[in-house]
Amino acid sequence: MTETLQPINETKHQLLDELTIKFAGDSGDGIQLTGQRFAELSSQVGEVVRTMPDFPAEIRAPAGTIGGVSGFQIRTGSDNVHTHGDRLDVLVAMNPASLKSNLAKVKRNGIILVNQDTFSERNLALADYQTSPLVDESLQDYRVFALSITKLTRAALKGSGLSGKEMDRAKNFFALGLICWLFPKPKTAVYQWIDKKFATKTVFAQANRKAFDTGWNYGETAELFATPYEIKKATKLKVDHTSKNQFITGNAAAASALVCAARKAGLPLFLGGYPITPATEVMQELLKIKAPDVKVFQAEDEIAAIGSTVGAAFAGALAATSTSGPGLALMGEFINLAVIAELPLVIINVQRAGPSTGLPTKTEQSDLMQALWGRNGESPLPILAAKTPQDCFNMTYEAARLAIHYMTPVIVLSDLYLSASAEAWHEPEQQELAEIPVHFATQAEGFKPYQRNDDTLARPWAIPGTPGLEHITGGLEKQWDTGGVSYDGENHERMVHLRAQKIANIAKTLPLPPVYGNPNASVLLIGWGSTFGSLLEATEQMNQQGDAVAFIHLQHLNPFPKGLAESIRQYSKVVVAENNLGQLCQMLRAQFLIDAQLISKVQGSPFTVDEVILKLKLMMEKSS
Amino acid sequence: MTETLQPINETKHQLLDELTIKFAGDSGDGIQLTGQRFAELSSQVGEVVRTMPDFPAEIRAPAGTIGGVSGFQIRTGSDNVHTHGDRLDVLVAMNPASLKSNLAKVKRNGIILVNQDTFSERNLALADYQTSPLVDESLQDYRVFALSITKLTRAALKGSGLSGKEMDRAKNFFALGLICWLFPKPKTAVYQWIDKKFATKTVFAQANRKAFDTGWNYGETAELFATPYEIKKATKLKVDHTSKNQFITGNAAAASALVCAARKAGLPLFLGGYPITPATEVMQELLKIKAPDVKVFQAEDEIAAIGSTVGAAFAGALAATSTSGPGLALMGEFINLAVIAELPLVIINVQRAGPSTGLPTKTEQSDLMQALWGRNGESPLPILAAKTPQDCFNMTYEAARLAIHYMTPVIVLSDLYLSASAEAWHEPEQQELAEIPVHFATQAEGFKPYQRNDDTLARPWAIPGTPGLEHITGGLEKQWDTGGVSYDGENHERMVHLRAQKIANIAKTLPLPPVYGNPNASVLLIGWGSTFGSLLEATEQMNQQGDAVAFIHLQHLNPFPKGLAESIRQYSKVVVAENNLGQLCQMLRAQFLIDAQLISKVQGSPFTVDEVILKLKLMMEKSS
Amino acid sequence: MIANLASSELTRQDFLSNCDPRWCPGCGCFSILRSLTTSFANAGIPKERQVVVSGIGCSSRLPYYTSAYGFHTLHGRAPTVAMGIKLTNPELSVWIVSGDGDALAIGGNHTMHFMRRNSDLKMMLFNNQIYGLTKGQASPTSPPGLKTKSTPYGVTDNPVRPVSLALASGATFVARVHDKDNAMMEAVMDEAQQHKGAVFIEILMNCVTFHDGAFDHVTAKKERDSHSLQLKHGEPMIFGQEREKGIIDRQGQLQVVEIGQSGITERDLLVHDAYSEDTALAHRLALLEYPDFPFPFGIFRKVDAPVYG
Amino acid sequence: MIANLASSELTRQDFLSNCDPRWCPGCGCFSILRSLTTSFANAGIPKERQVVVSGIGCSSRLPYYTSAYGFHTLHGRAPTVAMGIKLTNPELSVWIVSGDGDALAIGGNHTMHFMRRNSDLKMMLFNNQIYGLTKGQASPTSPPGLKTKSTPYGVTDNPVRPVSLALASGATFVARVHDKDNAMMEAVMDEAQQHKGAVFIEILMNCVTFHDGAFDHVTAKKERDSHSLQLKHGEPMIFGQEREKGIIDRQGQLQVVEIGQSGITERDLLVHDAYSEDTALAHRLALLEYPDFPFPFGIFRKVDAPVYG
Ligand SMILES: Cc1ncc(C[n+]2csc(CCOP(=O)(O)OP(=O)(O)O)c2C)c(N)n1
Ligand SMILES: Cc1ncc(C[n+]2csc(CCOP(=O)(O)OP(=O)(O)O)c2C)c(N)n1
Ligand code: SF4
Ligand code: SF4
Ligand SMILES: [Mg+2]
Ligand SMILES: [Mg+2]
Repeated sequence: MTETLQPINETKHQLLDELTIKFAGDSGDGIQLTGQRFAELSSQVGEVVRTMPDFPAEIRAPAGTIGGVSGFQIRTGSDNVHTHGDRLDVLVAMNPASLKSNLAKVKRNGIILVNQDTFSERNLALADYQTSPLVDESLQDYRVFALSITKLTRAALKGSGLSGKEMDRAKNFFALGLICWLFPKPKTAVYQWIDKKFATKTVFAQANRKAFDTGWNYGETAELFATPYEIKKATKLKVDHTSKNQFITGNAAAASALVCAARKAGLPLFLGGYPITPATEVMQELLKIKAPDVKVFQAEDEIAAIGSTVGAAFAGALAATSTSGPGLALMGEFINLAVIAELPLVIINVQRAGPSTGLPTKTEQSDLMQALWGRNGESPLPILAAKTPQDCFNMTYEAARLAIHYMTPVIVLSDLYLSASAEAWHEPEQQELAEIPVHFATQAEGFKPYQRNDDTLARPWAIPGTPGLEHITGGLEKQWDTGGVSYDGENHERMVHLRAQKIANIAKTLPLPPVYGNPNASVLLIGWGSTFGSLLEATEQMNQQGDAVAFIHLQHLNPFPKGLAESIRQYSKVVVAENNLGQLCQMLRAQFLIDAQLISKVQGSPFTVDEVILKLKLMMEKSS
Repeated sequence: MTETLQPINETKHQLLDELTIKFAGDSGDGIQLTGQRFAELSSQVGEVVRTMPDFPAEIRAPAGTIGGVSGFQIRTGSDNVHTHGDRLDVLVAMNPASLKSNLAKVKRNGIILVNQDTFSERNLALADYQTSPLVDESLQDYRVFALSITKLTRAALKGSGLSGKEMDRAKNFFALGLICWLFPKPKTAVYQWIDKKFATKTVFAQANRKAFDTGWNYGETAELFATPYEIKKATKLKVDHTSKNQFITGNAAAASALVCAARKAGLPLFLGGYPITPATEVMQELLKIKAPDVKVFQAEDEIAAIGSTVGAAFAGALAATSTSGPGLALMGEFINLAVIAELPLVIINVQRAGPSTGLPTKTEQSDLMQALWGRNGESPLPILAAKTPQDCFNMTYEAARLAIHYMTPVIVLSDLYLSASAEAWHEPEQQELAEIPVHFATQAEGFKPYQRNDDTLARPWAIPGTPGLEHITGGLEKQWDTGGVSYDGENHERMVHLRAQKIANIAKTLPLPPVYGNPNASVLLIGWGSTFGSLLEATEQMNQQGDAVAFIHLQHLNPFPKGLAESIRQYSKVVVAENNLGQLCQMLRAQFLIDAQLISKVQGSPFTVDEVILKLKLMMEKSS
Repeated sequence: MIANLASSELTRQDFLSNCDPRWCPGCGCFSILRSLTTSFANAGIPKERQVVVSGIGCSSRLPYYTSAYGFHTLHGRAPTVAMGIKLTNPELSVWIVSGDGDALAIGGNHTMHFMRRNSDLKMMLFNNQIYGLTKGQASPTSPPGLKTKSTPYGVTDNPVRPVSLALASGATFVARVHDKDNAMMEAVMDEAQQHKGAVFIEILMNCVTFHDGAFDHVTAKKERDSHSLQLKHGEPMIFGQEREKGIIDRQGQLQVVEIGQSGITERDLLVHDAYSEDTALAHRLALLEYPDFPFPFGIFRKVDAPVYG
Repeated sequence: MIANLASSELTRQDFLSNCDPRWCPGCGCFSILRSLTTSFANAGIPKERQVVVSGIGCSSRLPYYTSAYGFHTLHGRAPTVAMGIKLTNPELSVWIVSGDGDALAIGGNHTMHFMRRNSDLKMMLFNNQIYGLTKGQASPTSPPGLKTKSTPYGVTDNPVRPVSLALASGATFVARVHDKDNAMMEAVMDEAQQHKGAVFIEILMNCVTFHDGAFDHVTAKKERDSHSLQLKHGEPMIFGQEREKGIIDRQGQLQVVEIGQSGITERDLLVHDAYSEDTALAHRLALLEYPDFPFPFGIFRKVDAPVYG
């Protein structure tokens, strides 16, 4: 496929720094497919791309209603693209409801393409429009192009042998064609993809090609737009033109990391899970794999899910579970068992808005303290947080490595935003990955289940099936080297400190996070998790605008990397931005006694770049 | 009974400031009964008394072994008695194992009374003694009195018609008699109690009276001790001589508070529970009550326990549950439901040593952070901690009041130490108790389930059965005044802040904790929970020894009382003492940016006074 | 069936809230909501004394669409909350709405225990054999072989039989109905309204989106008579388009027979006894499945027994 | 019975750890430990492939006293951990040790689901009808009327019948034994060692401290023959001091008869069929209780079926 991906005749194109476009329509309109395809094409020609789908609410709403709108947003451009974009340059609205629900995001003077054939009275009513926005003045701040997409597509497909309904299903290809003309993408790549996708149904393949061409030609001939727009390509990023390049969501990346880590470590992978939004796809991605070294167990609940995971760890698997906040709450007791039994576990928590059931389809970063403290007794464990969809791979992989290296459960925090947004990526080759050495104990002579590695303080991993190492583990306090039950008070204190020390020691192996923006600024912005893109862009913009700001983004939340306090203390003002009421902020204050201030947003959606800039400026003014 | 409790002829007695005595023996030896009786007698004559039982490990060990030892420690004296004592003045050891396991606690030169008849070879072997401590030199640092208690008792009861085994059961009364002579207590009170206790078995009553007298007379005539010791009485404390005066453990006090609060509020009481050490007695105390307004439900697990509690709160009961750390871990998801549904709940968490199953029969203070953070999302609730057994009453009562006043779940932290230790107390009369006004909503007109009280921010309590107020509640985010489900991001943020504000506002209604010791000291010691007694005594001793120390003890851990930061900032050095790795210390640092330092002990047992003094002095030296 | 004449003027509409149901168009939940509110109107219990407690799932959204008191609790935990409500105020009529995942996966234990205690609670289990709300994973009732998002190669577990479980647990009112037959649903719900003790009603419910047509072979109008058996206390077990077939007990084995063939008459047929203390027959009926047997609907068991609390 | 001759030299002692059991003197757990280790020796499976997973309770201390691999997990959760162990390494023989509170109160759901899946795990439920470790509260199997610390006025719940639950859940090997009969325990455990699929063995166990003598009426040597029934596959159901009584099925009802009276001969008696696919008979046997019937012990059901995982 690669050779065909040459940019086409560019001479008469206008150059755009970046583009944020959203396809929107009814759930049945093929919006996700169209959007994903456009994203992949953009990536293949060398642009940096981030995407974000917008699913209808969990329970299906009737067709044509606002509740039933499906959307797919793409931001594409050069190296400074780090989010899926706050405002839209272009909205493609396939019906009135999708126009209504997305209009507020369109930039002033932005382009709105609508399929006017769907603006029937019934559809307008379903979308709660009193009058058609195409005839009243509500859209006067935008560049609106009302096209008869349905009719044009039907006309083009006349004689194809398809029914009217079937023809209508091709109309998203018309839209894709038009957009691919406007923001030029290689036609042949689209053809090849259509042919592959509809290989068994050639009539559809033909029809979709035809609809695509019709859209493209319409762009060329209808003269709605003066010329196509060329988008700036990545300069620093290396773009992978092979077929391994794929768009990956945070959840798929986490699943992939588990498989890679298990194979690198030479262990079977075990995931015990229970469906919960927005974590379910981690389990589902693994369920698709039919391989003897990947076992996935859909348990009867979260307690059984993590219970089986603990059992699998004892038996020698790379053992993992994935859940979201309410599930993590149920898992606390078992995570604690893994803490005291010192078993390696990877717990992927994809956060959503709480408390309680809260807003299960909205994003939030409010499980950090639960991850740190949500268990009885002193129960330390490492916590990592992913910052981008592909970082879900890195952090999950790192979690697996730490878990095994230190014989400890590790929590990886992702969130709904990362779970669903996607970026181009390819799975690393085994040899590119960090080593995960596994040393199962085998020597019966002198074996003690709790005798520790001097360096890591890890205890040996002695798995059932190994002759001579038979031993009992469990939740009662352990004698410090034999691992037998001990009710001795001093031994308990020793163990409490030992467990704490084992985790604290990890700090010295962790790299300090890079400083973005202006390292000599007096203001330091700190973030963690999925806010990375917005915070980075805000930092860059502020520095461009002359407001010196430094920015660091933490991936290791417990323990913090050694030396972090010193780095932070170089700045006279420290501001922590998070989608909660200040959980990381509290941790930094408690550990470093730094008067860190908070920028908070708890609206179920990530920060926009503008919000960050606004709030940061306000704070900087206040203090100066 | 009261009129008989006059101190007897005191002229020739030596005066003691205080006495710490422990009765110890095999589980079957009636130790608990004897100890409790001595404590009650001490209290009735006007001494301040604290007691602590020592049960054998959970599963019964064979008779005669160390594992099977039962003990009961009593400290009695004047106003400065705040703990059950760190070291023993007197040990009464009814068998070798009980001597062995308690010897380390006896003061140099302390009195050891042993029943030498039990020092058979078999019993010595069971207690892991190679040679008898009565003949070797291992007890040379103590004043040892080896008596033939079994034989003397049998001799006295000859002809009583009792079997040998039955006679042996009276030997603890011999010990009690001897001790009641040595530390004089009114005989008649003992007689009356014996007669009442064995009312249906007069032979036993007679035998026990006889054994008691024999012990008493033995003291008088055997001239082991020169004279009896008189113990200093309370001066500040008012001693209640009525029969309402009883010894109460923390768990019984908590149970009593629930009943009192419910009755004061005019509500039925509901407790949903599940047995778990050391919280089970809270439920069991309530189960004994057979009254239509007290409903106790032993559920199938902790999740069902708290689920039923949430249901009961919805239906209009004073709803409570009691558990320990692992149970609290299981309850997090449901507590969160009560947070978002804004229902009043009292959650009594009797802490034990963790993590995981840990040391289920040892005390610890390591669930504070779990109480604060152990739930997904931003989930604020008030946390109180009891400092003495009877303070378990106060804090539980206060929790009920706050829960109803603010429509919120409240967590009360107690611990194993408080659960089992006891002090003299009487249940307050209804009129002495703080009001708990309940205003169920009844007005259908304009009713909105989430419309708030301006002052408390509490929502109305509208219970099923009330016509016209039908509404649905649940775990999804609520529209801020209708209480309907709302997916709106800004409403969510508003609600997250509102819930936080509601709890934070409580701070302004809370009194500042009193300052003990020297308020002008530069060092401030801070504690919470069951360490109160040791910390207070350490403070007093240090000040007496010329080391100026101030001390405050927090009962309100979330929110902290308003003005606490300012009070604390007056001291140049702040030291927090807790039985964990510094959970309160972290909270104070995070909230107040104060460089609070930690004195920690995590050995399953409370601080001794000496330990506190030693560690505090070390810290003071370091910093000066 | 009307217990309280004073409030009998309430209509079905009175029991509906003004909240628009957000189920997929065509979802079986609509029909169940209809029957439940009808039965509420029939029962004549005032609105403020009906409480509908649910877990989490598509089905568990139901309380929002009624105008009674309601509590949308946690996944799997509705029986526990219902328990606390009922024990606090025994005057209330407390319904539990739950799904097959909610009541049998995460909530299996609570379901079992409320029935064991014969608590005075009424559970309706909306069985669509799938996790609807989380978009189509296998549930404990998903049939072997079913391909779902979590079983891309087909279900391999043995499904739970909800009615068997209810019987083994000790529920005193056990029934099965389906969303395509409002009359039957209402008749059973009406009887349940009056029952004191643990009620368990399995309601087969079609999920149009993730497992459409799962029950058509026994619920569709044209199959219903020949593929299912309507249990009626005291009546012989007859089924078939022409009521030409029946069930007999031959040496401890249940068998399908043609009436009139081999000398079989109606009098040879098993007579349904829902009121029997002995659950043996009910247990055997609960094991009958199409195509070997007609699939039984109706009330399997209804007995009086001391109620918890 | 010996599967692996190579390691058949292991004795019972080899399967005991050097940790002294900390049960009350006279506790039924001792006898069960004895039989289990005997059966381990009989099975000839090497020590390193036996894994004993327990919950929390007196009974759940058992793993410490064996010399196999063991995991003393959380209250009620042993089946979940066992599941992860077995799925990770199917070569292991995984036993679950649990109590009546552990397996049926807090752990009821996991117990049910591992059996439903026919997971290749072997659960021994030590049923002493009480919470031992927490010092004597009522459990889901405590008999009505029993006064315990948590039921000072007597139990009012209906007890769970463990064998009925196991059958309803789909366990493929279901048995009941008691701590007073080591030979029977060992015979059943030996068969369980060889079974592939979900094994459920209810073991009546005497708690001397909190509920002493609970089972004497059916387990004591002198009562045993006349008050209990030993189920043996393929054999008629005979019991009595003189083997003079038996069980017959009279029109779907089980009845006790005297052999030789009213013309009843051994041939009229019900013959036990543990291998039947149909669980109807097993279900009925599980309902039999003393004094109306002899209390059945032995293997109720043992069938082959596809195993989970
Ligand atoms: C603790 C917890 N775990 C998981 C979920 C996610 N979840 C919500 S509903 C559901 C299952 C729904 O299936 P079912 O109970 O059959 O109801 P249906 O939607 O089919 O009516 C799950 C797994 C949750 N809300 N809470
Ligand atoms: C989460 C949790 N809840 C409660 C407990 C306390 N607990 C320990 S064992 C037990 C019940 C024991 O009864 P059973 O399972 O019958 O075992 P037995 O001791 O009788 O053998 C309870 C309630 C616990 N350890 N963990
Ligand atoms: S997903 Fe299924 S169960 Fe849920 S609303 Fe849609 S049709 Fe109904
Ligand atoms: S309490 Fe009962 S079950 Fe526990 S060890 Fe003692 S006798 Fe055995
Ligand atoms: Mg379902
Ligand atoms: Mg038990």
